[in-house]
Amino acid sequence: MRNFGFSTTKSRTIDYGDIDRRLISYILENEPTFNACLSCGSCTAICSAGNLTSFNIRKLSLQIRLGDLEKTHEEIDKCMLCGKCLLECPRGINTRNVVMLIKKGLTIFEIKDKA
Amino acid sequence: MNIEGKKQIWNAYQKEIAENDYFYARSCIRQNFFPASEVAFLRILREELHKNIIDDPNHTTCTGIGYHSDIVPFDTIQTVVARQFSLMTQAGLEHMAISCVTSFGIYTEILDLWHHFPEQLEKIREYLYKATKREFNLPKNIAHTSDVIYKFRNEIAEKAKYKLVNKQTGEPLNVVEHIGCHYAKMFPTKGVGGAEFPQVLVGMIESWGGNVVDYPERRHCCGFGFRNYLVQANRGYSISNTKKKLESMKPYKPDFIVANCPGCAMFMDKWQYTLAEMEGVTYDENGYGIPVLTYEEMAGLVLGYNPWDLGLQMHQVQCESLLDKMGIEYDPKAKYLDKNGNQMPLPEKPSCLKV
Amino acid sequence: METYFILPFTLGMLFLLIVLFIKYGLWITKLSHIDKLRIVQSIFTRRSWDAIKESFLEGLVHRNMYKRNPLLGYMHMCFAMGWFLIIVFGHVECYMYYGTLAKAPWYPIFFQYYVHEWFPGERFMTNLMDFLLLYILTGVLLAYFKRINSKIFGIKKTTKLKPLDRVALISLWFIFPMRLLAESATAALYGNGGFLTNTVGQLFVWIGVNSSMESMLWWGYSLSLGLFFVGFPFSRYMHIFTEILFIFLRHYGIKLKKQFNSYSRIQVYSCSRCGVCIDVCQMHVANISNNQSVYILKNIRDQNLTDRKLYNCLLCGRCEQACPVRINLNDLRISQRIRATKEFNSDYAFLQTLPVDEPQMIDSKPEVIYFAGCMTHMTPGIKKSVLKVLDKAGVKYQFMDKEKGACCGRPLMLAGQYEAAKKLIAYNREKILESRAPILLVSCPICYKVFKDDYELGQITIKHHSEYFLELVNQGRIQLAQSEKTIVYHDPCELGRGCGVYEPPRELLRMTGQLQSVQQEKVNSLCCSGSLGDLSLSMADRNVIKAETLKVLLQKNPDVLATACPLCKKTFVKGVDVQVKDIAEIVAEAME
Amino acid sequence: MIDVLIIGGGIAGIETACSLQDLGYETIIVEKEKTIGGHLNDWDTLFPTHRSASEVLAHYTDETRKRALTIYLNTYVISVKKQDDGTFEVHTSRDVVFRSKAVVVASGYKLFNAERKEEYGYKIYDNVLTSADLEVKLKDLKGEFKTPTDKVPERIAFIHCVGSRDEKSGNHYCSKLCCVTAVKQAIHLKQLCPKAEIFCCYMDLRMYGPGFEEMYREAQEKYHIQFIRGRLSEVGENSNGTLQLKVEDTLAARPCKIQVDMLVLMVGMESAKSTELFAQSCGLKCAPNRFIQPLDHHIGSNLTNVEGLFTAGTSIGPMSVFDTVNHAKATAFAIRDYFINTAR
Repeated sequence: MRNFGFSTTKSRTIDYGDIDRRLISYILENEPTFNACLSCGSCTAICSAGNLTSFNIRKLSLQIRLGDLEKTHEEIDKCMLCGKCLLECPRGINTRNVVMLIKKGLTIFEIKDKA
Repeated sequence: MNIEGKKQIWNAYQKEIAENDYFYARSCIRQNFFPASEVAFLRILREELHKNIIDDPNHTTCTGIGYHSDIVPFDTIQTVVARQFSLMTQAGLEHMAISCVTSFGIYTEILDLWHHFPEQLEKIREYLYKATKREFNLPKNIAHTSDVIYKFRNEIAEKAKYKLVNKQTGEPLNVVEHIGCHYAKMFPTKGVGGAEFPQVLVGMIESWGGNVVDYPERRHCCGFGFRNYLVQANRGYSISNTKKKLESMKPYKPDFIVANCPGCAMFMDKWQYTLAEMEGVTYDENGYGIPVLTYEEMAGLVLGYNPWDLGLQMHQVQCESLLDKMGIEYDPKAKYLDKNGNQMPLPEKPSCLKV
Repeated sequence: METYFILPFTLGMLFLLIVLFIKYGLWITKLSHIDKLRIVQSIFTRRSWDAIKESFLEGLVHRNMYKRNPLLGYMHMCFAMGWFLIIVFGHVECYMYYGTLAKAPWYPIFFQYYVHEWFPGERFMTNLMDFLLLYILTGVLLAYFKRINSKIFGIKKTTKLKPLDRVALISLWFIFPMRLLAESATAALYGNGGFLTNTVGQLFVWIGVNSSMESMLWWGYSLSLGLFFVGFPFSRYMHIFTEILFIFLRHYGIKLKKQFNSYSRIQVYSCSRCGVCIDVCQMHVANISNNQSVYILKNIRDQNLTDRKLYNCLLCGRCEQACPVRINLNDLRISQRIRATKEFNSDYAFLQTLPVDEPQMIDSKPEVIYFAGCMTHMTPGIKKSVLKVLDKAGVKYQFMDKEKGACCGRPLMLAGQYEAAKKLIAYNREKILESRAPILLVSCPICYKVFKDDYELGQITIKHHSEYFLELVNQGRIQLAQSEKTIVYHDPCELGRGCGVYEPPRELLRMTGQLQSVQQEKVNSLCCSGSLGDLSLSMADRNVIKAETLKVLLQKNPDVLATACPLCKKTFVKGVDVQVKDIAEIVAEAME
Repeated sequence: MIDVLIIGGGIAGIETACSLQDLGYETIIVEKEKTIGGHLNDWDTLFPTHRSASEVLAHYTDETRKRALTIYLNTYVISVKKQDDGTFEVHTSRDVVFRSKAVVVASGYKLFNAERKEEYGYKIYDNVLTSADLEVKLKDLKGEFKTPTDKVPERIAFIHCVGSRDEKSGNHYCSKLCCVTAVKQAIHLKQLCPKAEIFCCYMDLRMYGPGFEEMYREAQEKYHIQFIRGRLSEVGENSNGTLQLKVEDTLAARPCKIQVDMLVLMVGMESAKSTELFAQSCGLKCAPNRFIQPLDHHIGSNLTNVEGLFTAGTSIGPMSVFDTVNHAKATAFAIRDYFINTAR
C-alpha cells in the first residue's frame, strides 16, 4: 500500500444500525432508571472522582448508550462509588448500581479498552 | 421515492436562463484537467445549438480558490469579478455562462451583495476604474454552463446518437449525479431544482435515457473543500469525505458518476485511484472503479463525439467499460495519439485499479 | 424378626453421624491456621464453659428468641429442650434397667418396646418420659399452627421451604406423634405406660389392638426418625448442631473475615430460620419480601443467590441485632458481595499521580486531623459547624479533605469492592499518619465505620464529632446553652449498631435541648433508607421506607429532628417540615 | 342584531358559545368547514391520558345539539367591519351580512407545511409522515401498524420542532405542544410495535403541563424510547426504501447516522391563513408570530386592540385542548364584562 503522506480517518459518526448494545442492554435490564438520564450533569459536577481526575460519569453514560466502549474500563475504574451522584440526581437514577453494572457487564462480555 | 413530490419542488425552483449570446467564463480546474470538456461545450453550443458565445482570452481566474483559501481578500475578488463583467460589457453581451461552480457561487454571492449593499458596488466600480480604467454593467442573467446544457437538453436529445442505456440489456444506465456545493447550497433559488433535490443534471440524464440513482450521501461534499485539500496535512480529511460518498453509492452499482463542478469531477475521479493505492479498495464490482464524467463529456458521448476528443483518456478511472455498455465505437489504438496522430507517452499503470 | 423396625432409625443415625463427621471435620480443618491455634489454646479455658452455658441457653432454652418472641421461643424450646431431655432420660432409664450404658443406641430410644416389666423407679421414669413427650407434642402442635397461620406468632411471613426441607419437616412432625402412638399401643398390649401413654393406650384397647399393629406403629416411629436423620444434613435442621459448633468457635475468638470461608459457612448453617430477621426488616414497608437475611443464607447454601437480592439490602444491621443465633449477617452479606465482584476491582492508579498537599501546619503537630468525607461536603452546614466549634474551642486541626479528597472506602466495602477499597484506605491512611495528629475526627459515620474496622491506625483514636464535642464540653473548652426546644435523636445505622456510639450524641442533646425518647431507638433504631449499603433500591421505595421511619421519629412532634450523619440528614430533609439538624449544627448554635 | 358572532366552530368557538348561552347571550357560529370540531376531527388520542379525541368531540357535538346553537357551516368570513355605533358587520362567503354587538375570533390555527423543510423529504420519500398524518393513520388503524411502504417498522424516528423555533421556516416561536405529542405518539407506536426502536430527536424538551413530564419519563424508562438531543439536518433514502437520517448527538458531540423505516415530523402550529385575511379588514393587530396579539398578555389575553373583538383559543398562539377550553370560557366572561360596561 502506498503512502501519500496522509490517510483516511475513521468516521466519528455513530451508526445506530451498528451499535454495540451489549452493555447498555445489560444495564437497562437490571436498572431501567438508567434511561431516564437527562444529561443535566449534576452527577459530574458533584463527583468525588471528578474532583480528582477527568472522570465524567455523564459523558461515560452517554458513550455507553451509543456503544462507544473504547475507554469505558479505564474511565469507570476512577469511580469510588461514594454515592454523591445518587443524592444529586434529579431523576433518581440508581447511579451506584449503574456503575456496578457497568463494571460487571464489562467483565461478563469481556469488553476491553482499546489501546 | 415520490416523483410527483419531487416535481413539485422542481417547479418551485426554475430559474431564468438566457436564450442566446453568452459571455463564457472559464474554469481553472476544468481548463487544466478537462480542457476537452470546454472545447466540447463550445462546440455543442456553436455547432449543435447555433448559439453565440464569446470566449475572451483576456478573461482571468475569478481567484475563487484563493478566496476560499483565505489568501485573496473579498474586495480583491470583487474587483476581479468586476473586470470580467467589464469584458462582457465590452463584448456587448449581457449574459454570463460560467463554467466553474466555485466561480458561479462567487458571481452569485457578489451580485447578491451588491444588490443589498449598493455602496459596495460603487466602491468596486471605483477600484476597478482606478486599477484598469474599465467600467462595467451588471449582467442581466448569469447561468452555470450546466444550466445552459439543461436548458437545451431536449434539443441535444433530438440530435443524440447514443442514449444513456445499456445497449446489451436495454436497461437505462444507473447514473450518480453530483452537484457542486456552491451551485445551489448558498442560493437555492439560483440553481435549477433548488439545493435539496437539484434538477440540473437529473434533467439531462433523464432526457438522455438514463436512470438517476438517489443515495443517502447524495448531498455530501465531494471532499475537495479547498483548504482541506490544498493543505497537504488536511488531505486525509478530504479523501475521507470522498470515501464516505463512494461507500454510500457503491450498493447502487452506478455505471458512472456525472458532476457539474470541475473540482468534484476531478476529486471523485482521482481519489478513487488514491484510495485504491492506499487501501486496496475499488467501488465497482470488477475493480476498475466508477467512471466520472463532466456533463460536457456526457453530452459529447450522447452526441457521438469521439471519446478521445472528449479527453476521456485523461481520467484516472478508465471509461472503456462505460463506452462498451453504451455501444459507443472507439479505436483503442487511438487512445494515446495526439491530434497529429503521434504517440503520446503512456501513463504509468496503477498498482490496484484495473485499466 | 419384628425388631427389624430399628433398622431405619439405626441406618439413618449412622448416615447422619458419618455426614456430620465429614462436614464438620472439613469445616474445622479448613479454618485458618491461626483460628485453629485459637481453638487449641482456648479449649481448656473458661471460654469452653461459657460456650457450654450459651449453648444450653441458646441451643436448648432459646433464651434470645424467647425474649423477642415468646411463643416462637417456646416452640423452639419444646423441640430442642424436650428432645434433649428425652434422650438424656431415655439413657437414664436404660441404665436403671440394664445397669449399664453400654447398650446399643436403639435400646434407650425404643425402650418401651423392649422393656415391659417393673424395675425400681419404673413408674417415675415412665411418667417423666410421658411428661417430656407431652411437652414436645405441645411444641409440635404449635409448629402445625405456625405453618397454617404464621400470624398467631406475630410473624409477617414464615420461611419458604425447599423439597428436602419439606421431607425433614414432615418426618419431624411425625416423630413424636408416632412415638406417642407406638408407646401407647405397647402400653395397651402390656397394660403399663405412664399418664399419657396409658390413657391413649386405653383408647387402643377400646378400638382393639394387636401386636402387628403395635409393630407397625414402631416401624412408623423408626421410619420417621430415620427419614429425619437422612434429611437432616441437607435441611435447615443442620443448624441444631452447627449452632453449637458456632457458639464454641465464637467463644474461642474466631472472627468473620472479608472473604467467605469455612467459618462463614458454619455461620450460614447455624441459621435456624426462625424468621426473626424477616420480622425486623424494614423492606416490607416497600413490599420487598424476598431478600431478608434468612433467604440470603438459604440462597448461599443452595448457591442460587441473585445479584438483585444480594444488593437489595440497606445493611442497616437490624436483623443482625435481632438474630438469636448472633450470626454476623451484615458481614456475611458483604462477603458474598466481595465474592460476586472480585473480578472487577479498580486499582485507582490515579491516586499515585495526585499532587501531594502542602503540609498545613509545619511547626507544631495538629491536635486533630479532620476528615469531612464525601457526604459531609454535600451538607455544608455540618462542615461549617464542625469547623466553627473547633475554632471556638481553639483546637489546632488539619483539614484533610478540604479541597480534594479521596473517598474513605466504606461505600466500596459495602458494595463488596474490597480490593478497591484497600487502595483508597492505603492512600488515606498514609495522609492520616503523616499528619502526626493523635485524633482523627470524622463527621460521617460511614467513614467512621471503615476507619475503625479497616484502617489499622495504631495509636490514633478515631472520634465522631459527637464524641469529640462531648469531650470538649467536659474539658470546659466549649460551653453550651440549653434551650426549650424538644429534640428527638435518630441513631444512624453505622454509628449506632455499626460502631456502638449511642450515648455521646444524646448527652450533647440533653445539654442543648429537651431530648425525647422514641419508640424504636438505639439498637432498635430504624434506618433512614438513604443507606449506601443498598445498590438497587429505587428512590420510590426508599421514600416509602423513609416515610415510615419518620412516622416513628416524629410521633411526639418534636421541634428538631437530630441526627449525626450527613446522609441521614440529607435523606430526611426532603419531605419533612420539622427542622432536621446534625449534632454539629446543634452544638454550634448552642455555643452562642 | 345578535349579541355575539363567533368565527370558527372548533372547540374554542363552541365552548365560547356554550358559556355565552349560560350567561344569557345569543350567539351564532360561522364555520368554514362542513363540520364542527376543527382539528379535533383528525386527532386520534389526546395527551397526556391517551384519551380518545372523539370522546371530547362527542361532548361538543352533544352540547351543540342540546343547546340548539346556531351554526353556519361551509361559510368563511371575508371581512369584519366595525360600525360607528360600536357594532360589527361581518361579510361572509354567503350573501347574508351578519350584524352583531361583539365578535369572537376563534379561527384556530393551521399546521406547518412540512414540504417547506425540503431536506426532510416530506412528500418525496414515501416513509416520511407528519405528526398529523400519523394521527389520522392511527385513527383509521385496522390490524397491524405498518409504514406507508407496508412494512412493520423496526426503527422509527420522531423529529421535534419541524417548522418551530426555526428562522429558516419563518417561525421563530415554540409551538409548545409538539414535544408532548411526540412522546405520546412514540409511546403509542411502541405499544403497537413493541420490537421497534424509537428515537426522538429534539432541541429542547418542553414538558410544561401537568402529567407531561411523567409521560416523558415513562417513555424513557418503560418504553425505552431514545431521546437524542440534536436536530435533523437531512434525510436520504436507501435503496430498500429506508431513510437515513443525519443528526448530531450534541450531548456526545458526535454526528449520528440513523436508519429508520419511518420518519415522523412534529409539525408546529401556525396562525390560520383566514385569520390573517380578515384581521386586516378590521385593523386587528397581529404579533410578530402572525397570531393575533392579545391586548394584555397577563390580564387580558381574550381582548384585542379592537374593542368588542375578542379571541378564543389558538387564534392567539399554540394551545392544548385543555388550555383552549379554559381560554374560551374566560372569553365568555370577558364579553359579559364588555356588555355590562357598554350598557352603563
